[in-house]
Amino acid sequence: MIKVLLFGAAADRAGTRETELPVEAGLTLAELWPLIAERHPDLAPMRDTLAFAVNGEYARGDAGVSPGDEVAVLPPVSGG
Amino acid sequence: MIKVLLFGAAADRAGTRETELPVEAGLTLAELWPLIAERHPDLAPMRDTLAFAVNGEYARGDAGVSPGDEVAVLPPVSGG
Amino acid sequence: MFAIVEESLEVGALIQGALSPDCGAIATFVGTTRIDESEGAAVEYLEYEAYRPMADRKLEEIGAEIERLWDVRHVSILHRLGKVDPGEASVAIVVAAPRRGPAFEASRYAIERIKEVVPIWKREVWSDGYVWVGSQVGTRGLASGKP
Amino acid sequence: MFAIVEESLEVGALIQGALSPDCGAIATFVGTTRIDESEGAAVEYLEYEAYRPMADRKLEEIGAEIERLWDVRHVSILHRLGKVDPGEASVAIVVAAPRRGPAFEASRYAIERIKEVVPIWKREVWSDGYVWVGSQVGTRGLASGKP
Repeated sequence: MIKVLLFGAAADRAGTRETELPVEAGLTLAELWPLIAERHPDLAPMRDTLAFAVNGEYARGDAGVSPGDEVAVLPPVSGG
Repeated sequence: MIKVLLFGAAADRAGTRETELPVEAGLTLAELWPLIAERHPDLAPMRDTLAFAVNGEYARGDAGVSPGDEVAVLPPVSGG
Repeated sequence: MFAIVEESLEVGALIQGALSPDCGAIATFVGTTRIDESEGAAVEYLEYEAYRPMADRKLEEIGAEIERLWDVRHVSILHRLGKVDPGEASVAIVVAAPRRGPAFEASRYAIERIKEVVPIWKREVWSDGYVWVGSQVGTRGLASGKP
Repeated sequence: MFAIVEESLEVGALIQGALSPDCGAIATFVGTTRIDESEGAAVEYLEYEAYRPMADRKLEEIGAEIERLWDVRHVSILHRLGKVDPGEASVAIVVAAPRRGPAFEASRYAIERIKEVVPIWKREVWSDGYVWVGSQVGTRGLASGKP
Protein backbone atom coordinates (compact mmCIF):
# COMPACT_ATOMS: atom_id res chain seq x y z
CA MET A 1 0.00 0.00 0.00
CA ILE A 2 1.02 3.61 -0.62
CA LYS A 3 -0.42 6.28 1.64
CA VAL A 4 -1.57 9.38 -0.25
CA LEU A 5 -2.07 12.66 1.64
CA LEU A 6 -4.03 15.50 0.10
CA PHE A 7 -3.89 19.18 1.07
CA GLY A 8 -5.71 22.44 0.49
CA ALA A 9 -7.65 22.63 -2.75
CA ALA A 10 -6.69 19.03 -3.58
CA ALA A 11 -8.24 17.69 -0.36
CA ASP A 12 -11.26 19.86 -1.11
CA ARG A 13 -11.67 18.44 -4.63
CA ALA A 14 -11.00 14.85 -3.59
CA GLY A 15 -13.33 15.11 -0.61
CA THR A 16 -10.72 13.45 1.60
CA ARG A 17 -7.36 14.27 3.18
CA GLU A 18 -5.92 10.78 3.07
CA THR A 19 -6.30 7.64 1.01
CA GLU A 20 -4.42 4.38 0.41
CA LEU A 21 -3.60 2.82 -2.92
CA PRO A 22 -3.01 -0.93 -3.15
CA VAL A 23 0.29 -0.77 -5.03
CA GLU A 24 2.36 -3.94 -4.78
CA ALA A 25 5.57 -3.13 -6.69
CA GLY A 26 7.66 -0.02 -7.25
CA LEU A 27 6.53 2.51 -9.85
CA THR A 28 7.15 6.19 -10.65
CA LEU A 29 5.13 9.16 -9.43
CA ALA A 30 4.03 9.70 -13.04
CA GLU A 31 2.69 6.15 -13.11
CA LEU A 32 0.98 6.60 -9.73
CA TRP A 33 -0.96 9.70 -10.78
CA PRO A 34 -3.56 7.91 -13.00
CA LEU A 35 -4.39 5.66 -10.05
CA ILE A 36 -4.97 8.69 -7.82
CA ALA A 37 -6.99 10.49 -10.50
CA GLU A 38 -9.09 7.39 -11.14
CA ARG A 39 -9.96 7.16 -7.44
CA HIS A 40 -10.68 10.94 -7.25
CA PRO A 41 -11.81 12.15 -10.68
CA ASP A 42 -12.38 15.74 -9.50
CA LEU A 43 -8.63 16.03 -9.00
CA ALA A 44 -7.85 15.40 -12.66
CA PRO A 45 -8.33 19.00 -13.88
CA MET A 46 -5.83 20.23 -11.23
CA ARG A 47 -3.00 18.05 -12.54
CA ASP A 48 -0.89 20.82 -14.07
CA THR A 49 -0.95 22.91 -10.89
CA LEU A 50 0.09 20.11 -8.52
CA ALA A 51 3.44 19.28 -7.00
CA PHE A 52 4.22 16.02 -5.20
CA ALA A 53 6.28 14.97 -2.24
CA VAL A 54 7.52 11.48 -1.45
CA ASN A 55 8.21 10.83 2.22
CA GLY A 56 8.21 14.56 3.01
CA GLU A 57 10.42 15.86 0.20
CA TYR A 58 9.50 17.35 -3.17
CA ALA A 59 9.81 14.77 -5.96
CA ARG A 60 9.48 14.80 -9.75
CA GLY A 61 7.46 12.51 -11.96
CA ASP A 62 10.35 10.13 -12.53
CA ALA A 63 10.84 9.57 -8.79
CA GLY A 64 10.21 6.02 -7.65
CA VAL A 65 7.54 5.14 -5.11
CA SER A 66 7.23 1.81 -3.34
CA PRO A 67 4.81 0.17 -0.95
CA GLY A 68 5.08 1.84 2.46
CA ASP A 69 5.91 5.28 1.02
CA GLU A 70 3.93 8.40 1.86
CA VAL A 71 2.99 10.48 -1.20
CA ALA A 72 1.63 14.01 -0.71
CA VAL A 73 -0.45 15.85 -3.32
CA LEU A 74 0.46 19.54 -3.04
CA PRO A 75 -1.50 22.36 -4.69
CA PRO A 76 0.38 25.66 -5.21
CA VAL A 77 1.57 26.69 -1.74
CA SER A 78 0.12 29.92 -0.37
CA GLY A 79 1.70 30.50 3.02
CA GLY A 80 2.76 33.88 4.34
CA MET B 1 23.28 89.04 17.94
CA ILE B 2 23.21 85.65 16.21
CA LYS B 3 22.87 82.55 18.36
CA VAL B 4 25.21 79.74 17.30
CA LEU B 5 24.49 76.17 18.45
CA LEU B 6 27.17 73.50 18.21
CA PHE B 7 26.62 69.73 18.21
CA GLY B 8 28.54 66.50 18.48
CA ALA B 9 32.19 66.71 17.50
CA ALA B 10 31.83 70.46 16.83
CA ALA B 11 30.66 71.15 20.39
CA ASP B 12 33.50 68.92 21.57
CA ARG B 13 36.13 70.86 19.60
CA ALA B 14 34.69 74.27 20.46
CA GLY B 15 34.37 73.38 24.14
CA THR B 16 30.86 74.83 24.19
CA ARG B 17 27.40 73.98 22.88
CA GLU B 18 26.18 77.53 22.38
CA THR B 19 27.66 80.94 21.70
CA GLU B 20 26.49 84.35 20.54
CA LEU B 21 28.10 86.50 17.87
CA PRO B 22 27.57 90.28 17.92
CA VAL B 23 26.49 90.62 14.30
CA GLU B 24 24.60 93.85 13.60
CA ALA B 25 23.63 93.56 9.91
CA GLY B 26 22.68 90.72 7.57
CA LEU B 27 25.45 88.61 6.07
CA THR B 28 25.79 85.17 4.47
CA LEU B 29 26.61 81.91 6.22
CA ALA B 30 29.91 81.89 4.31
CA GLU B 31 30.69 85.29 5.78
CA LEU B 32 29.66 84.18 9.27
CA TRP B 33 32.00 81.18 9.34
CA PRO B 34 35.27 83.15 9.83
CA LEU B 35 33.72 84.82 12.88
CA ILE B 36 32.82 81.43 14.35
CA ALA B 37 36.24 79.96 13.54
CA GLU B 38 38.00 82.99 15.04
CA ARG B 39 36.10 82.57 18.29
CA HIS B 40 36.70 78.75 18.29
CA PRO B 41 39.96 78.05 16.43
CA ASP B 42 39.80 74.30 17.07
CA LEU B 43 36.75 74.17 14.80
CA ALA B 44 38.65 75.44 11.79
CA PRO B 45 40.06 72.06 10.65
CA MET B 46 36.50 70.59 10.61
CA ARG B 47 35.21 73.14 8.10
CA ASP B 48 34.93 70.80 5.12
CA THR B 49 32.93 68.23 7.08
CA LEU B 50 30.37 70.66 8.51
CA ALA B 51 26.83 71.45 7.44
CA PHE B 52 24.82 74.39 8.72
CA ALA B 53 21.24 75.09 9.58
CA VAL B 54 19.57 78.48 9.87
CA ASN B 55 16.52 78.55 12.10
CA GLY B 56 16.22 74.79 12.05
CA GLU B 57 16.63 74.09 8.33
CA TYR B 58 19.68 73.12 6.31
CA ALA B 59 21.20 76.14 4.55
CA ARG B 60 24.05 76.70 2.08
CA GLY B 61 26.89 79.19 2.28
CA ASP B 62 25.02 81.82 0.29
CA ALA B 63 22.08 81.77 2.69
CA GLY B 64 21.52 85.05 4.52
CA VAL B 65 21.65 85.31 8.30
CA SER B 66 20.47 88.27 10.32
CA PRO B 67 20.48 89.34 13.95
CA GLY B 68 18.06 87.16 15.90
CA ASP B 69 18.64 84.07 13.76
CA GLU B 70 19.71 80.72 15.18
CA VAL B 71 22.60 79.11 13.32
CA ALA B 72 23.49 75.47 14.00
CA VAL B 73 26.91 73.96 13.27
CA LEU B 74 26.31 70.35 12.25
CA PRO B 75 29.03 67.69 11.95
CA PRO B 76 28.25 64.67 9.76
CA VAL B 77 25.09 63.18 11.23
CA SER B 78 25.38 59.67 12.66
CA GLY B 79 21.95 58.63 13.88
CA GLY B 80 20.51 55.16 13.53
CA MET C 1 13.57 29.42 16.16
CA PHE C 2 11.44 27.93 13.40
CA ALA C 3 7.93 26.94 14.30
CA ILE C 4 4.41 26.47 13.02
CA VAL C 5 2.02 27.43 15.79
CA GLU C 6 -1.68 27.61 16.57
CA GLU C 7 -1.58 30.63 18.87
CA SER C 8 -1.10 34.30 18.01
CA LEU C 9 2.42 35.48 17.22
CA GLU C 10 4.30 37.49 19.85
CA VAL C 11 6.50 39.55 17.55
CA GLY C 12 7.83 41.81 20.32
CA ALA C 13 9.16 38.83 22.25
CA LEU C 14 10.68 37.43 19.06
CA ILE C 15 12.58 40.68 18.46
CA GLN C 16 13.59 40.85 22.11
CA GLY C 17 15.09 37.38 21.72
CA ALA C 18 17.10 38.52 18.69
CA LEU C 19 18.80 41.48 20.41
CA SER C 20 22.48 40.74 20.72
CA PRO C 21 25.62 42.84 21.30
CA ASP C 22 27.29 41.36 18.21
CA CYS C 23 24.51 42.66 15.91
CA GLY C 24 23.68 46.19 14.81
CA ALA C 25 20.50 45.52 12.84
CA ILE C 26 17.28 43.55 13.16
CA ALA C 27 14.95 43.38 10.17
CA THR C 28 11.48 42.01 10.80
CA PHE C 29 8.66 41.11 8.47
CA VAL C 30 5.13 40.45 9.65
CA GLY C 31 2.49 39.19 7.23
CA THR C 32 -1.04 40.07 8.30
CA THR C 33 -4.56 39.22 7.18
CA ARG C 34 -5.81 41.92 4.88
CA ILE C 35 -9.53 42.39 4.36
CA ASP C 36 -10.05 42.13 0.64
CA GLU C 37 -13.33 43.22 -0.87
CA SER C 38 -14.94 42.53 -4.23
CA GLU C 39 -18.46 42.54 -5.66
CA GLY C 40 -20.06 43.40 -2.35
CA ALA C 41 -18.36 40.57 -0.44
CA ALA C 42 -15.44 40.75 1.99
CA VAL C 43 -12.84 38.41 3.49
CA GLU C 44 -13.95 37.46 7.00
CA TYR C 45 -10.88 35.47 8.03
CA LEU C 46 -8.12 33.24 6.73
CA GLU C 47 -7.50 29.63 7.55
CA TYR C 48 -4.09 28.01 7.17
CA GLU C 49 -3.17 24.36 6.93
CA ALA C 50 0.27 22.75 6.59
CA TYR C 51 1.86 19.46 5.60
CA ARG C 52 3.82 18.68 8.72
CA PRO C 53 6.56 17.86 9.49
CA MET C 54 7.68 18.78 5.94
CA ALA C 55 6.66 22.41 6.47
CA ASP C 56 8.67 22.67 9.70
CA ARG C 57 11.70 21.25 7.94
CA LYS C 58 11.34 23.66 5.00
CA LEU C 59 11.33 26.62 7.41
CA GLU C 60 14.57 25.33 8.92
CA GLU C 61 16.04 24.89 5.45
CA ILE C 62 15.25 28.53 4.64
CA GLY C 63 17.06 29.52 7.82
CA ALA C 64 20.08 27.45 6.76
CA GLU C 65 20.02 28.98 3.25
CA ILE C 66 20.06 32.46 4.78
CA GLU C 67 23.01 31.64 7.01
CA ARG C 68 24.91 30.41 3.95
CA LEU C 69 24.06 33.49 1.87
CA TRP C 70 24.52 36.34 4.37
CA ASP C 71 26.39 37.22 7.53
CA VAL C 72 23.47 36.93 9.93
CA ARG C 73 23.56 35.76 13.54
CA HIS C 74 19.92 35.00 14.27
CA VAL C 75 16.91 33.96 12.17
CA SER C 76 13.44 33.22 13.57
CA ILE C 77 10.40 32.30 11.52
CA LEU C 78 6.97 31.66 13.03
CA HIS C 79 3.91 30.76 10.95
CA ARG C 80 0.34 30.48 12.20
CA LEU C 81 -1.98 27.57 11.53
CA GLY C 82 -5.76 27.56 11.67
CA LYS C 83 -7.99 30.61 11.74
CA VAL C 84 -6.40 34.06 11.53
CA ASP C 85 -8.64 37.11 11.89
CA PRO C 86 -8.24 40.36 9.91
CA GLY C 87 -5.38 42.48 11.20
CA GLU C 88 -3.70 39.52 12.90
CA ALA C 89 -0.22 38.25 12.04
CA SER C 90 0.04 35.01 10.07
CA VAL C 91 3.83 34.97 9.69
CA ALA C 92 6.71 36.68 11.50
CA ILE C 93 10.33 36.71 10.34
CA VAL C 94 13.12 38.20 12.45
CA VAL C 95 16.72 38.44 11.23
CA ALA C 96 19.56 39.93 13.27
CA ALA C 97 22.89 40.73 11.62
CA PRO C 98 25.98 42.81 12.29
CA ARG C 99 25.07 45.09 9.35
CA ARG C 100 21.71 46.28 8.07
CA GLY C 101 22.11 45.34 4.38
CA PRO C 102 22.20 41.59 5.03
CA ALA C 103 19.38 41.87 7.59
CA PHE C 104 17.06 43.54 5.07
CA GLU C 105 17.97 41.21 2.22
CA ALA C 106 17.62 38.06 4.31
CA SER C 107 14.20 38.99 5.72
CA ARG C 108 12.91 39.67 2.21
CA TYR C 109 14.40 36.41 0.97
CA ALA C 110 12.71 34.49 3.80
CA ILE C 111 9.17 35.60 2.93
CA GLU C 112 9.70 35.01 -0.80
CA ARG C 113 11.01 31.49 -0.14
CA ILE C 114 8.17 30.73 2.26
CA LYS C 115 5.73 31.59 -0.50
CA GLU C 116 7.62 29.34 -2.93
CA VAL C 117 8.49 26.17 -1.06
CA VAL C 118 6.83 25.76 2.34
CA PRO C 119 3.81 23.42 2.14
CA ILE C 120 1.29 25.72 3.78
CA TRP C 121 -2.07 26.63 2.24
CA LYS C 122 -4.39 29.52 2.86
CA ARG C 123 -8.14 29.49 2.51
CA GLU C 124 -9.87 32.87 2.33
CA VAL C 125 -13.28 32.69 3.95
CA TRP C 126 -15.48 35.37 2.41
CA SER C 127 -18.94 36.46 3.35
CA ASP C 128 -20.18 34.60 0.24
CA GLY C 129 -18.03 31.46 0.23
CA TYR C 130 -14.39 30.42 0.41
CA VAL C 131 -11.48 30.14 -1.97
CA TRP C 132 -8.13 28.32 -1.74
CA VAL C 133 -5.59 31.01 -2.59
CA GLY C 134 -3.34 30.00 -5.50
CA SER C 135 -5.65 27.22 -6.69
CA GLN C 136 -8.78 29.34 -7.17
CA VAL C 137 -10.78 26.36 -5.93
CA GLY C 138 -13.71 27.01 -3.64
CA THR C 139 -17.37 27.85 -3.27
CA ARG C 140 -17.35 31.52 -4.30
CA GLY C 141 -19.03 32.31 -7.62
CA LEU C 142 -15.78 33.43 -9.20
CA ALA C 143 -13.76 30.54 -7.84
CA SER C 144 -15.96 27.57 -8.64
CA GLY C 145 -14.65 27.14 -12.20
CA LYS C 146 -11.86 24.85 -13.25
CA PRO C 147 -8.53 25.60 -11.55
CA MET D 1 4.27 58.35 15.26
CA PHE D 2 7.62 60.12 15.00
CA ALA D 3 9.49 60.70 18.21
CA ILE D 4 12.88 61.15 19.79
CA VAL D 5 12.77 59.59 23.22
CA GLU D 6 14.94 59.04 26.28
CA GLU D 7 13.50 55.71 27.34
CA SER D 8 13.98 52.25 25.81
CA LEU D 9 12.04 51.45 22.64
CA GLU D 10 9.02 49.15 22.89
CA VAL D 11 9.13 47.65 19.40
CA GLY D 12 6.42 45.07 20.07
CA ALA D 13 3.94 47.78 21.03
CA LEU D 14 4.92 49.78 17.96
CA ILE D 15 4.18 46.81 15.68
CA GLN D 16 0.95 46.10 17.56
CA GLY D 17 -0.11 49.68 16.82
CA ALA D 18 0.59 49.20 13.11
CA LEU D 19 -1.63 46.12 12.67
CA SER D 20 -4.56 47.03 10.49
CA PRO D 21 -7.09 45.08 8.41
CA ASP D 22 -6.28 47.17 5.32
CA CYS D 23 -2.62 46.07 5.38
CA GLY D 24 -1.01 42.74 4.58
CA ALA D 25 2.60 43.51 5.47
CA ILE D 26 4.59 45.18 8.24
CA ALA D 27 8.32 45.69 7.74
CA THR D 28 10.30 46.70 10.78
CA PHE D 29 13.88 47.79 11.21
CA VAL D 30 15.59 48.00 14.58
CA GLY D 31 19.09 49.45 14.89
CA THR D 32 20.97 48.18 17.92
CA THR D 33 24.23 48.97 19.67
CA ARG D 34 26.90 46.62 18.45
CA ILE D 35 29.98 45.98 20.55
CA ASP D 36 32.89 46.83 18.29
CA GLU D 37 36.38 45.78 19.30
CA SER D 38 39.81 46.91 18.14
CA GLU D 39 43.32 46.87 19.53
CA GLY D 40 42.28 45.37 22.84
CA ALA D 41 39.57 47.96 23.50
CA ALA D 42 35.77 47.59 23.17
CA VAL D 43 32.71 49.81 22.86
CA GLU D 44 31.05 50.09 26.27
CA TYR D 45 27.99 52.08 25.23
CA LEU D 46 26.73 54.69 22.77
CA GLU D 47 25.48 58.16 23.56
CA TYR D 48 23.17 60.03 21.21
CA GLU D 49 22.41 63.74 21.01
CA ALA D 50 20.05 65.60 18.68
CA TYR D 51 19.35 69.10 17.43
CA ARG D 52 15.75 69.48 18.42
CA PRO D 53 13.17 70.33 17.24
CA MET D 54 14.85 70.11 13.81
CA ALA D 55 15.48 66.36 14.28
CA ASP D 56 11.81 65.72 15.17
CA ARG D 57 10.75 67.62 12.06
CA LYS D 58 13.16 65.70 9.83
CA LEU D 59 11.71 62.40 11.04
CA GLU D 60 8.25 63.63 10.11
CA GLU D 61 9.52 64.73 6.71
CA ILE D 62 10.91 61.24 6.07
CA GLY D 63 7.47 59.86 6.92
CA ALA D 64 5.88 62.26 4.45
CA GLU D 65 8.41 61.34 1.74
CA ILE D 66 7.59 57.67 2.23
CA GLU D 67 3.86 58.31 1.92
CA ARG D 68 4.50 60.15 -1.34
CA LEU D 69 6.74 57.41 -2.74
CA TRP D 70 4.87 54.22 -1.76
CA ASP D 71 1.41 52.95 -0.95
CA VAL D 72 1.86 52.65 2.79
CA ARG D 73 -0.74 53.20 5.50
CA HIS D 74 1.34 53.59 8.64
CA VAL D 75 4.88 54.76 9.39
CA SER D 76 6.41 55.01 12.87
CA ILE D 77 9.95 56.06 13.65
CA LEU D 78 11.36 56.21 17.17
CA HIS D 79 14.95 57.23 17.95
CA ARG D 80 16.66 57.05 21.32
CA LEU D 81 18.61 59.89 22.92
CA GLY D 82 21.26 59.62 25.61
CA LYS D 83 23.02 56.46 26.70
CA VAL D 84 22.24 53.20 24.87
CA ASP D 85 23.81 50.00 26.15
CA PRO D 86 25.10 47.16 23.94
CA GLY D 87 22.28 45.04 22.54
CA GLU D 88 19.71 47.79 23.09
CA ALA D 89 17.68 49.40 20.31
CA SER D 90 18.64 52.94 19.27
CA VAL D 91 16.15 53.30 16.41
CA ALA D 92 12.93 51.51 15.44
CA ILE D 93 11.11 51.90 12.12
CA VAL D 94 7.73 50.29 11.47
CA VAL D 95 5.97 50.49 8.09
CA ALA D 96 2.61 48.88 7.35
CA ALA D 97 1.39 48.59 3.76
CA PRO D 98 -1.18 46.62 1.79
CA ARG D 99 1.66 44.83 -0.07
CA ARG D 100 5.06 43.64 1.14
CA GLY D 101 7.23 45.20 -1.59
CA PRO D 102 6.46 48.80 -0.57
CA ALA D 103 6.75 47.91 3.13
CA PHE D 104 10.29 46.52 2.64
CA GLU D 105 11.42 49.36 0.39
CA ALA D 106 10.03 52.08 2.62
CA SER D 107 11.61 50.70 5.81
CA ARG D 108 15.00 50.53 4.12
CA TYR D 109 14.55 54.05 2.75
CA ALA D 110 13.71 55.34 6.22
CA ILE D 111 16.93 54.16 7.85
CA GLU D 112 19.08 55.39 4.94
CA ARG D 113 17.44 58.83 5.10
CA ILE D 114 17.81 59.00 8.87
CA LYS D 115 21.53 58.45 8.44
CA GLU D 116 21.67 61.18 5.79
CA VAL D 117 19.55 64.04 7.07
CA VAL D 118 18.39 63.77 10.67
CA PRO D 119 20.58 65.91 12.98
CA ILE D 120 21.44 63.20 15.49
CA TRP D 121 24.98 62.32 16.55
CA LYS D 122 26.43 59.22 18.10
CA ARG D 123 29.40 59.06 20.42
CA GLU D 124 30.99 55.64 20.93
CA VAL D 125 32.34 55.34 24.43
CA TRP D 126 35.16 52.80 24.40
CA SER D 127 37.11 51.33 27.27
CA ASP D 128 40.02 53.61 26.23
CA GLY D 129 38.26 56.84 25.25
CA TYR D 130 35.42 58.09 23.07
CA VAL D 131 34.92 58.94 19.42
CA TRP D 132 32.23 60.91 17.60
CA VAL D 133 31.13 58.59 14.80
CA GLY D 134 31.43 60.20 11.37
CA SER D 135 33.75 62.98 12.56
CA GLN D 136 36.47 60.75 14.02
CA VAL D 137 36.90 63.37 16.75
CA GLY D 138 37.48 62.14 20.28
CA THR D 139 39.95 61.01 22.90
CA ARG D 140 40.90 57.58 21.55
CA GLY D 141 44.45 57.24 20.18
CA LEU D 142 43.25 56.63 16.63
CA ALA D 143 40.67 59.38 16.70
CA SER D 144 42.61 62.25 18.15
CA GLY D 145 44.09 63.35 14.83
CA LYS D 146 42.61 65.94 12.54
CA PRO D 147 39.12 65.10 11.26
